[in-house]
Amino acid sequence: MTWKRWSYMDHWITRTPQGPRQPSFNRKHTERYLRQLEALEFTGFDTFSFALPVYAGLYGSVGAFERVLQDHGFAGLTGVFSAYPYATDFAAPHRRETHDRIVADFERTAAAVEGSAVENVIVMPTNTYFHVEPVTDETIKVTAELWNRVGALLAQRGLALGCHFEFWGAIRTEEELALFFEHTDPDLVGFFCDTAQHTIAGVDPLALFRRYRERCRGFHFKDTHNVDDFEAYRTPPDAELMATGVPRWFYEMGTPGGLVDFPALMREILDSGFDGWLTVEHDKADLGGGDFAESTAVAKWYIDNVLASARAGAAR
Amino acid sequence: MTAGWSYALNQWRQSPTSFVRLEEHERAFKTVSAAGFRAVELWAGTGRWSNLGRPEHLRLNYGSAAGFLDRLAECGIDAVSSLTWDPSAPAAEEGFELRSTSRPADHGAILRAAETYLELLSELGCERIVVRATEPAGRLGSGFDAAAVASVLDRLGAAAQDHGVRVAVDIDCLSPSARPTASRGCSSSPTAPSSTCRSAPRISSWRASTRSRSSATTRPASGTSISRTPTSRTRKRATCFRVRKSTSCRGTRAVRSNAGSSSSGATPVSSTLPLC
Amino acid sequence: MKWSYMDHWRSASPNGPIDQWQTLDSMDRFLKQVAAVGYDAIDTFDHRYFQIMDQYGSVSNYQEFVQERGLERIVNTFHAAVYDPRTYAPHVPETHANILEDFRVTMDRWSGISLDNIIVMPATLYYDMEPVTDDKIKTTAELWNKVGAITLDAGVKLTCHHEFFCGIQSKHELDVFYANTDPALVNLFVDTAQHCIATVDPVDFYEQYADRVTGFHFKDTRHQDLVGDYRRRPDAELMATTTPKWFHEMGDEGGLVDFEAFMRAVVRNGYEGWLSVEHDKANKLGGDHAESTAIARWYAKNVLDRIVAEEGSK
Amino acid sequence: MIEWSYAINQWKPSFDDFTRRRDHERALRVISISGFTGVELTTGTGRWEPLGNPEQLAANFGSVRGFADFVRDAALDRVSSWFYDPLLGFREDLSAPADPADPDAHASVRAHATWFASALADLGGQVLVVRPTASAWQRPQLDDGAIGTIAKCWNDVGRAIAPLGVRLALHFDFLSALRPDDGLERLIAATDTETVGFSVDTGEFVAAGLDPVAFIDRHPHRVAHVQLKNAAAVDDRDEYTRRNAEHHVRKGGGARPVPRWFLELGVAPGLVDAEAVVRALVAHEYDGWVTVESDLSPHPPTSAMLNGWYLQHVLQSIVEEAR
Repeated sequence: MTWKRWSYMDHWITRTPQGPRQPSFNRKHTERYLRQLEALEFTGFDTFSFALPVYAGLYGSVGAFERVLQDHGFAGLTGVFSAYPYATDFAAPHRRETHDRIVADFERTAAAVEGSAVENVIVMPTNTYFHVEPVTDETIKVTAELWNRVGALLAQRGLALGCHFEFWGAIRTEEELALFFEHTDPDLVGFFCDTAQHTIAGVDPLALFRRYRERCRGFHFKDTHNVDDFEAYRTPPDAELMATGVPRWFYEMGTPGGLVDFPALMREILDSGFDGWLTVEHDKADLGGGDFAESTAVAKWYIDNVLASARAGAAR
Repeated sequence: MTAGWSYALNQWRQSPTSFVRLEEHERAFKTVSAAGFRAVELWAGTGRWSNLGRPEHLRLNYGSAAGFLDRLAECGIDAVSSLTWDPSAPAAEEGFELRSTSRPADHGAILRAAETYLELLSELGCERIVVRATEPAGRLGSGFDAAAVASVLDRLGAAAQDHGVRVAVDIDCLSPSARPTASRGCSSSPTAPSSTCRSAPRISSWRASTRSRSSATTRPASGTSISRTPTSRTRKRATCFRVRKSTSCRGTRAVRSNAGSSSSGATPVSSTLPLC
Repeated sequence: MKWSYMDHWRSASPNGPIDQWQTLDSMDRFLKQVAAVGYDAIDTFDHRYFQIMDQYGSVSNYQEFVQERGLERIVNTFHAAVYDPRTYAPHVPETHANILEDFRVTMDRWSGISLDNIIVMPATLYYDMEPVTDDKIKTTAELWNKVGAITLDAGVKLTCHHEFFCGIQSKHELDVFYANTDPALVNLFVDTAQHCIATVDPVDFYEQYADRVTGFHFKDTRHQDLVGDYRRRPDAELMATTTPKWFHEMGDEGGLVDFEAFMRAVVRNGYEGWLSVEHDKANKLGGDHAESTAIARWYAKNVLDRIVAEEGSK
Repeated sequence: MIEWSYAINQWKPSFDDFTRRRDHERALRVISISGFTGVELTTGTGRWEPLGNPEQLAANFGSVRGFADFVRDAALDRVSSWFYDPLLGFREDLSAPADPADPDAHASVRAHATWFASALADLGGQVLVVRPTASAWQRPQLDDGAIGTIAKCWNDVGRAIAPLGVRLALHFDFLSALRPDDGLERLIAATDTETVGFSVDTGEFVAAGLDPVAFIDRHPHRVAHVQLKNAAAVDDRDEYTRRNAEHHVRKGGGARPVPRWFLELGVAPGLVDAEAVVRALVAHEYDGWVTVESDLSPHPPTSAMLNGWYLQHVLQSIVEEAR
């Protein structure tokens, strides 16, 4: 049995006479984008909460957009991602006074995807590190409190909350992760494992999956060539695009120099009985002359020709 | 008032993750300077990657407004000519409020939001804030209220003057407020397949300028001047280039030069043919 | 100090990247961009002769097309011959007749305009000349002395541009070559990046032969060849182990060439001629010819011109 | 049985592109994952054409078989075919361009065709796709004598390469000297039915104002190869006769200009009915390779993937229904 439930996280740039663009500016380019994913046999599609109104604008409603996805062989819209990178007076998970506003945001997001195939609501649980610093047990506990509330509201709507930890977020070390999961209800707050982000933060994603297997909701499969051993994570204004000396952190699976051991992770997943979606993500793949279409095709090639054989290892 | 030609930087922002690193800004400033422009126009934005468009992010990236001016000077740019701002565009830093210049109830929020930009502009020694008069017609529907729009623009003009800044009202091809009137050079007959400009790109003075010679100018009390020049017929496929005479050389918001560099461009291309 | 631009160019099109010779429109856009950022002229490759005849009718017509876009003229041409030990190799005497005839024909084709220099790579690819002996270099020198006489008759100086992957690239090979060439007939065209890659310091090398220098390619590199890529088969320029991109424009971070020191040397030696910028294969790794050309020109105007003024007033 | 391969030529817009091993590996993987099982090579000469001819393959992959392994490593079955353009001329052996309409060139054409065909056999390929003669602007009139000369050349080549297990397929394009005065039909009549086949390039046929489906129905037994490609325009102003038409018309777009002559399958404003072509092939029990192509694509990976989509979701079902 080779793994069939592969979803794709909605990052894409298409070329137009007006330069490289995100395809959602018109239907022609959106459907060319979906055709390319369908040609690669992705059957799940995750997007951003802020993209839902854009797709609704293009097709009339989120439901109508989901039907377009289904016309292209997708099970439907399978995941939604939300984040508050910078702290503002309106949204700062480590400040209790903003929790009501954030919970209201998630009520709107949950309503927007009602009736769709969305299983996971994936969140970056904190603002950027330097907006939370100093990171203390207290900031982690207040953050946990928020996500317990959001997890509860989502659970009532049959949605699972998954926390996805950027290397430049304010919960990143094994200790911080442990404290966070200790203070969150395993049934309401899941773990969403991004292979590159944890590797960059110096934490082994495979070990994390083993530890938090029961509450693991899904994965972002992407690779990296660098570990952040020079505190890029806490340097303003932004570590993901502006780190000194590292213009690009993320690469697709299977590139030379990749640090993540995907075959080993795949075996572990198959042994664990995990049955959710495995999501491929290519974030900022256009850097340095890169290309979303090519990276995505090459990653799916790696899945079908390398990870597929990794399965054999699992049958040992 | 320094007058002259500046270049709009918004064309470099082709996707949300592009044009963020400071070395990319530097290369754009130098390209603009090398091409003969001595000033740049900024544009309002939101989020940490709008680090040339959002005051607090600009200050964080360059230390301060003065630090940004030093950086520009090092790249051969003397001034920030203007900043474009759409009051109806939601911003994370403002809780993603949806505001409309046509709704008096939103005017307080609009003025508070403007204050953030006006403070930056005065620190930058920039004398012009280009304010989009309304949200796009598609979003506004029948809710356009000229009196309400004029009222908030007047209050913005007064607030701007306190910072040594003047408001220039920006009308673009999606605005509901552009009324089709006969205009020289552009075929205005409704049956014409598209609005075609037979003459060279028309220079119109939507934007207030110190001495708007060529157009009749009505000057409301506060420092805003809206010039009444015959407008080119704004049709869906506007093919007129409007070169803002006084402050910046910029194609219309919808038309930009091509990817990657400021000057490499595709051969004449019908806009319907995607590049793939 | 006037600057010319060596005409490497790509731009995006519905058919993918194209060069400026695709249509009159693409040539028009290219020339206007070069002129807009302040170059005074261009250099081109003389094998473009056939496209010039096809699209412009004559070399002088093409130069007029260039001048109409605000550029003074075509200053130099680069003679990019297809070297082959069997037919066209400066170190192989049996092929010299072929080479001399090629230059007679070329000088005739370009006689419609006045050129300062015809630039050549003075040797085959390194691996086609290996082992590189002093005798082979002397044979090569003899050839170029004769070519220099031919080009001088046409009023054009022959000048040698040493790619890091050609047969005459190390300091020893360069010294033997210039010791055996007639200074009246054979000149030096200093490419800052190529010498730097070949671990020959561009400033020292220029100072040593300043009186024989008739032009420069200002371009930068971020790598030196320390692994013998220069003799790599089948190719060193695009398929090297060290890097997929050897060349970068001056004025960018991470470059190895000290352009300020180089410019001081140019002024100290009283150089009067044209300075050229070249961006060979600037579009690798997401790079862009147009932007690199603007950045280099910015650097020349805002940094090097200041150096020239300072050094000149000493 | 139809096998599907993809033409590699779109990955090399300029002479200094697509030279490094990594570029080739990624292109082959994109072709494989998009649903194709073979790759078609094209002619090239010199050190910046590592896939251009047998000598360059050996120089870059140790041997021709070394390249066959490289193709299989990318999870493709093999090289399906090789497009050989005799008008190119080769630096490898310093040979001049050779036009089959010129009897003196026949020896060179035969030698080079055999050179390519034997390497192709080592690569597991089955079809040598060839450019039959020069372009129309180079040879404006092809009288029966010239057609006969061209036919003789390819009859010889067909016989020479047949023992290698390689079929010959003459490839008509919209700039070809065969376009005026029914040159293609006259060449079909003049060539040996057993050893000389034809490649139906659907995009080139439509651009030349010809109907590929009618051709397949008329000459089912002469179809040795298909290049499936969509066309965006028809050269209905005979711009193919213009001097240097390859440059000014195919690349430059001609007078209008046509921004891009060839598109991905099933993409507007395409003119080729690819479904009808495949139905015709199936009806005539075509047994061989269909090579999908998208010359001068602005974005090769996307073209391969969109064509892959069309193969998987439109054309495959037509082929399977017939079984």
